[in-house]
Amino acid sequence: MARDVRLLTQPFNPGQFVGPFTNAHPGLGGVCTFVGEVRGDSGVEALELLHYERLTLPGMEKLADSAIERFDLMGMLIVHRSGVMHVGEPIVLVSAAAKHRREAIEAVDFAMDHLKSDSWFWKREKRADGWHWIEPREQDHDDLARWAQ
Amino acid sequence: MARDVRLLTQPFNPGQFVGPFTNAHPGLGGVCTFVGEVRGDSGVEALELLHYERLTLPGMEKLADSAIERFDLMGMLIVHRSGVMHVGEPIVLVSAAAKHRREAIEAVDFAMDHLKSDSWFWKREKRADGWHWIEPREQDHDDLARWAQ
Amino acid sequence: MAVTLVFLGKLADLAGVSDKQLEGPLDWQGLCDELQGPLADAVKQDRTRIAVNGQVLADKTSLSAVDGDEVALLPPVSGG
Amino acid sequence: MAVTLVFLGKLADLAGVSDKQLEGPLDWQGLCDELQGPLADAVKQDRTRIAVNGQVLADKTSLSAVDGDEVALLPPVSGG
Repeated sequence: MARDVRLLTQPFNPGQFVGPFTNAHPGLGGVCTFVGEVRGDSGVEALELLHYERLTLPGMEKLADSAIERFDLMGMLIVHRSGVMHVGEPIVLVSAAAKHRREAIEAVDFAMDHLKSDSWFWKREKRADGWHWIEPREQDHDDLARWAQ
Repeated sequence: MARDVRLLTQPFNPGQFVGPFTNAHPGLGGVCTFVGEVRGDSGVEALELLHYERLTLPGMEKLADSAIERFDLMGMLIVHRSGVMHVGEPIVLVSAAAKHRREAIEAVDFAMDHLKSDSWFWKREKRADGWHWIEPREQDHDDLARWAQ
Repeated sequence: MAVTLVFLGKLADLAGVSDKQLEGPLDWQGLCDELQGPLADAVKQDRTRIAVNGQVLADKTSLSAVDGDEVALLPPVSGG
Repeated sequence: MAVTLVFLGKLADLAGVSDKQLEGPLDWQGLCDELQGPLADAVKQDRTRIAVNGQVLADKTSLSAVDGDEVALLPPVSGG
């Protein structure tokens, strides 16, 4: 199992994916995992991510393939939520399995930067005064630029 | 729970630590976790890590404190094995909880570089012809130099 | 059979619907004629892109869709 | 009561024991006199350090231990 990419519309428990992913790669040196959750600050009551069936999942699969090749991974797992989420719920899980730690850590950094600013999701936040569409932050574009060849 | 640092002499399951660590930090934006295991290649039958009670755990606690301060973390978890380990067993687990993803990922990178070359462990590997003491790799020192102020 | 327009993100808010059927064929000029007000302005913005059957067009003004095609109007992504 | 010498890592292999009691006081010269052969050579190497009661000495030749102290001989760490 080199690539495992999923788009979920219901809440998930990161542990239920990371354990089997790790076990599927005997002989690995390390696994790096990042889990992003809906943050509790700044008055956000809920978050909604919308996706487009024909682009979103294929785009994540291409991203995983390019990380696997670039960082010589044994495998990459990407699990991403769509739909309405509340504070504390996981939005995204990325795991990279590799022979050596630096490759695993850098692959997660790379995949997260791309997911945060270059994946086919549209986001809106619910605050006290209603729903607001979110544009990508400048910081996210700067993060992405780090990986330009 | 800002800092949770443990030195274990028996095998452990990473999931049993990461779940409670994550839950202990409500409001976080992300958790990055690295798990290093005994690699299956190169003829290694077993690995032994020796520690020195009066230095090893206090050294890891200081490392966690310095990562928490440097990367503005909500919390850091370090679990490290000592004793004899076999292929596929976890050696080390580092988790960082932060408001933002880059801080969490960089804190894990920082902590792993320090644990790999600047922590109070002595390592030997068992191969077909017996036990061999291991010196730090040049690469580990190069990795560490990245964090010099 | 028709061309299906799909509105993503805030374009769905502006359109008031998430998709809409139009009679083909449909090109860029035909699309602009079809849309009005803030929705037309948003679609014409540089950063709004168009995909036909899941293929993102390098140049949206080259749009050339026929009955049965799905034409997605994609505002700037906000990321995951 | 005595000074306890603790041998870490490969120094324990060279010493044949993991620790040893010596009568205090113990300074660097006394320690060197006590150790022989490859063990003495390894302890004298630049990268071998000494800790007294868990405090690593900046200069191991300043060693000054008395009865009840634990003196640890620390070869280069290999990391976790």
